[in-house]
Amino acid sequence: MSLSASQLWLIPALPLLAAAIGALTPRGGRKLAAGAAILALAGAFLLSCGALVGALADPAQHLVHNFSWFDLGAGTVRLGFLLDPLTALMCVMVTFVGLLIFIFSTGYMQEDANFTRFFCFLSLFAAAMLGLLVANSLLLLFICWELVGVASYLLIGFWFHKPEAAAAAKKAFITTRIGDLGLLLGMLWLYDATGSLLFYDAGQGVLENAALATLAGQVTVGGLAVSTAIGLLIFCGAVGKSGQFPLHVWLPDAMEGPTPVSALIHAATMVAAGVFLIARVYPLMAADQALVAVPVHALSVVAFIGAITALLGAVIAVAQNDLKRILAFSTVSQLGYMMLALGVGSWVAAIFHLLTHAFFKALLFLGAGSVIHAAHHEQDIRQLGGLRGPMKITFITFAIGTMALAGVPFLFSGFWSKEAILHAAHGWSVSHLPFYLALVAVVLTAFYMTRLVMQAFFGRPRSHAAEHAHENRVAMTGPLVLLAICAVLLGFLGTPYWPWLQRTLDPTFKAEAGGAGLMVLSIVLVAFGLGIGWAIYGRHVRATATAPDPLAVRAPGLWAALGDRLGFDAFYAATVFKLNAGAAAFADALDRHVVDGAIRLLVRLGEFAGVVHRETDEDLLNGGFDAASRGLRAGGNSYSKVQTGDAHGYLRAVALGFVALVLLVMLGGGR
Amino acid sequence: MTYSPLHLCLLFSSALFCIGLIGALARSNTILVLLGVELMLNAANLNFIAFWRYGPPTAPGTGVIFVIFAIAVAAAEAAVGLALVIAVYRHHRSIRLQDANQLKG
Amino acid sequence: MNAALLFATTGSVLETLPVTLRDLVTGWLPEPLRWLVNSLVGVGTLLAVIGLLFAYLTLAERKILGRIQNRPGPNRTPIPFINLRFFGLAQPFADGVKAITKEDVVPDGADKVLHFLAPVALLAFSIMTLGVIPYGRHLVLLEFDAAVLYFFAAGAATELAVFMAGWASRNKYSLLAAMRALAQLISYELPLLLSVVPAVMLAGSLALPAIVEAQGGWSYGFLPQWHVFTPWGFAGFIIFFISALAESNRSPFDLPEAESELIAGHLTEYSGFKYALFFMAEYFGMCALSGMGVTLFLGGWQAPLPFLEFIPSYVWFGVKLLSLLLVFIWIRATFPRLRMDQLTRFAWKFLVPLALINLGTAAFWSLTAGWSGPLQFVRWAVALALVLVPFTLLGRRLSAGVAPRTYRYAT
Amino acid sequence: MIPLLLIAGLTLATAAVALALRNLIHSALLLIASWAGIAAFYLWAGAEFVAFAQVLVYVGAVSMVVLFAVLLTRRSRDDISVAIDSPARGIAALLTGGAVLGVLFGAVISSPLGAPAAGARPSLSVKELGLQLMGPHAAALLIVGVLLTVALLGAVVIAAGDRTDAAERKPEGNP
Repeated sequence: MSLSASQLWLIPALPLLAAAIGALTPRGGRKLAAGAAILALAGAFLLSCGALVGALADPAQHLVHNFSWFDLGAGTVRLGFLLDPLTALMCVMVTFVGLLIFIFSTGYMQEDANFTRFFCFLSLFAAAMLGLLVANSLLLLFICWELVGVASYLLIGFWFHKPEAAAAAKKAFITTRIGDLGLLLGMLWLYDATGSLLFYDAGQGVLENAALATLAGQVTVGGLAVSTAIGLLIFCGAVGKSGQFPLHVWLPDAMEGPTPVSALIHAATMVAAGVFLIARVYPLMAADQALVAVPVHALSVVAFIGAITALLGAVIAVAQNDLKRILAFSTVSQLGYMMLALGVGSWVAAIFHLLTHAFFKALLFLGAGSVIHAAHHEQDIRQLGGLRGPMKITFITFAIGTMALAGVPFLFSGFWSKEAILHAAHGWSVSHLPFYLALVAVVLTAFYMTRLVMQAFFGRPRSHAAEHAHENRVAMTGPLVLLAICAVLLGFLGTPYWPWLQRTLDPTFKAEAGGAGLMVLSIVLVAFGLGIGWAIYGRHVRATATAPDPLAVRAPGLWAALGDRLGFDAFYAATVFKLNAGAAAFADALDRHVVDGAIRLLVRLGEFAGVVHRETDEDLLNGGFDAASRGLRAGGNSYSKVQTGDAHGYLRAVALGFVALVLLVMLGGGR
Repeated sequence: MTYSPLHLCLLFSSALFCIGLIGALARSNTILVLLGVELMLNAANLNFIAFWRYGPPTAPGTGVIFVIFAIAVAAAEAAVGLALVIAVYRHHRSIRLQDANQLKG
Repeated sequence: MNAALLFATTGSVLETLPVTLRDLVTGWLPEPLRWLVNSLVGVGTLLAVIGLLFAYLTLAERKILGRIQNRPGPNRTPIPFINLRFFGLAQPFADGVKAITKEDVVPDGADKVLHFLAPVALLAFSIMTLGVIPYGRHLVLLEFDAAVLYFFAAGAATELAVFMAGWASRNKYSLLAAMRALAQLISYELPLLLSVVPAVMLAGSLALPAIVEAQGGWSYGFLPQWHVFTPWGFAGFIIFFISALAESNRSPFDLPEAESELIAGHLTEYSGFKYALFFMAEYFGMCALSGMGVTLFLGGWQAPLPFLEFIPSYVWFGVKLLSLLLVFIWIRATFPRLRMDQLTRFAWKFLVPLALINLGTAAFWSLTAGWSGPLQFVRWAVALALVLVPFTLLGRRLSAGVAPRTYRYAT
Repeated sequence: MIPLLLIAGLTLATAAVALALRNLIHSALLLIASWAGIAAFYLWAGAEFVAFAQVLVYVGAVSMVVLFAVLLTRRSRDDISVAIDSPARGIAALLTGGAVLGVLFGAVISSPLGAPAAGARPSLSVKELGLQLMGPHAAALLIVGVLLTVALLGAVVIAAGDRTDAAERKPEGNP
């Protein structure tokens, strides 16, 4: 059974339906809400498999189904669905991982009073993400993109009674919104420049040669090609959504949501959206590659941002103590890898890593969720410890995930995908700096993951909660096992010796030999990272929860800086937030007291001056200033009348405005 | 220049509209303001019928159907509007429009 | 002129007699004028007939009530000049003379203009409703495409008159009664309208002559195809009739003028001729609603049996109208008055749902018009069930806890 | 043409007087007359169904709601007599309305609206109208039905208020 492009809408429609059901289900209908969500996603998974079959029939083809949405003046706004291997693979991944997370959630959220609401939001999230994947129009993609944002806001703030969760939700929403502004601008510019927002449209789409040639051929401010400028604006959206430097700050805070949400956001859906977006518009990003005279290529920016993010995330992750926060920073780092791969021109490697990462990161988060659930919501690794015994399945699967993330050679999927990225970065002609940054990140990744596992699972329990931890129900361990199997097996789809995935995604892909030296280097680095980790944290597992970290003893200043996440949040709080708050306050003031405030100020000044003068020259000036004050006050009051909630005034204004408009049209020769 | 019936109909509706407008503007009683607005709406309906009757030929009954829907919506509007007036009255003990000038209650 | 021509059905002399007479009078007039005079003649005749009907209806009501209550009723007014007290047949005229000569009292501080306008408006609207009813095959004063709508539009306006009367009297009881009357009228307008819709639906027209035509013909050669002889039509007729009782403020729904509670409701401050106008309007309204009921459900001017068709249509209409009016009077003598809450509950919880269900029944009926043979029994069974089951269930719910009543101090 | 002028004159006069009166009840009743005049216009224009619908809805229903609202929002018997407000507001209203009137009249008079084609009186029987409503406009009809239901419920909910509110209010005494 294969699915054609015109039936693609079914994939997001199913979870959307489940969301509607969940929204209409009363609180007691837990089974209905969860069942609908899981069934819908399972259905979507089957449909996605069908889509994959359909896409693999001719991988080089972009199957589209376009239709017009509404007429806008002379033009028609058209939307569409796109079926190609990228879409299909992503759909399969999202639905599969999502399905496991949904199942896991039934166990994790068992005690929550708002169980049905949770599944409603989860389904909405999945629907939005799937809609984003199947879109053949930047506009449709943007709509779903924003829906993803909304759903993530709802989910991160799911426990909105916790102030941190509410703040984190707001932070995630607003931070990504900054990037989305860029995306919106890029989208508008693109529409202005090409008159279309469809990706593929029988030669008329924006990702097809005609449009790309036009875009790359024009030059705009600062010598940039238009395609570069648009690409960078679109990249802004990806930076926000995928938590890239400098907009990565929301991602670790998003851990305030329930853990399945973290898994969903950090593994399968939200953060993948940014990488997917860049991969989707890759032809546009790469349109300026052939130009020589331009000051900067869009992809170079992507590569550097990615490399910086990869290193930054890894560095900060080293000094975190919150279980989920470490994983969050590792996600930031891994997303940096993907961006790096995109930037250096190997978008297939990026998608490969995206897929493998989706599985092992989901595994890690769900493992973390399992630990947290078992340990009565204790997330601090200093408080944990010794969980290896009571939680065997969780420990084994978590260890598999760790090894996949760290890139332990040959058996684990992370190794192969990371290898592909390093290989591509090494081959980048522009600069080798990102490659070296990535290598450092490889070491650090192995190191902090070792630290995490050692502290959480080895040694003796360091708190009451950890002592009484026990293995969870099968609804929670089952998905872990499945994900662990995938985390191992998935890597074999894209080894250099059998690059099935690469060939499917990009039929022009050629496997390059001669990466053996590089592979050895990376194996050595991983081993080095693991070794240091073991040396510092494995040999002497911390004894008590309050004992200082070994690294903190050696380099307290650096440790504090890292623990503070290199001061990004404080920096933003001091600059961006202040600026924003200032601007908001300014707008508020402008809005509230356009003239009134100014005049009131004058009145105050007048009054003050009057007081001063009464002291010195009561008889002469007092009366004059009083009169002036009164006059000003009356002026202020009369101006404030403009906005008093007086419906008559508004109606009068409307009527007079109408008169003015008609006069303008009639006298202005409108006829 | 001679005026067709359509002109007269339109002048009629314009005058009615303006009477409604003046009423809504001049009176402070919320019910009367609402009634003025209702008159303005009726004036618009008059136009639909006038154009249906004298205007260029369109799909049969477009104007009539429009007016039917407009009347239905106006009925809904009147019901909700007057319910609001009663609610406001209960709150402020007044139905002067000027007294209901803040959202805060 | 032979008998065959005289009695042949549709185009017979008797059938067209009123029209022929009118044309004899106005035939010589020029065209635009003739139309005007024709209309005036029609209106005049209608008012005369209905006016006379009103006069004797009041008498009939008093006499029948009297008989039912075991007393003679008015029987002492002599016919002028011959001095015969012929069953009191002159009573209505005596009443009229009395009403005209009585003092017209307007309360101090009443809203004088409205006080005067209320009875006038009420009467005017009542008369307007009379205009569209087809009194005979050729006797329709106003032919509208949307006659049913016209009827109810004009009927709705009577509410205004009631309000005006209650308000203008500057009397607490009057206003209270007016508000009660409004609540009642609005409540019962809904089932009234809803019960009419099936008839409109089956005829596919809002024009009353078309609705009457739709009820022509006989099934099995003798059973007239009036709507009242179908399950939905019977239910609709009952609902219509009850609502009509309420709409015309007749007992047992005569709460607005309940003497024991509200003196005489919105009529308290009216006397003399204005009171007579109110009285007249009430009877006109009753006639109009009865006429509507006859038209919609009782086959209008159609004869009940094929061989009776030689009798002119307007006679049949008159007979049916009179019988309905007599039922009005009969009910007044029989049922006790409802309480306000019972009244509204009865409308909203019983009549409206039943009328809505009846709509569905009628739809079923019209959709299954093609069923024949044994399927016809199925059709009847289903339709009857659709009518009876909700009636039983709703009736039980409505009377739950109310009946049967026991009185502590009785026996 | 003469019926049109009569209808227009009557409608406008009643509307104008209604909105100028002090007595709310009189205002409402005169406005109802005005609405009836509009219905008469519809009848004159041949839109029979709309005319009766106008009467049924406005004269039969909206007027009742208005009158109830008037009676429910007065504190004493004589409270329905509302003073004409400040002359300034009245003058401003007249000026604004006059300006709108002038603009509208100017626009209408200067528009070259052609004379209607002879005998092209559009006719629309109730049956055709019903078919139109049930056919091409069925969706709109359904939506209007839902809208009316929701408006009805909303009006009830808004106007009903809650008892606790009243209970809380009592001890404070009326402002």
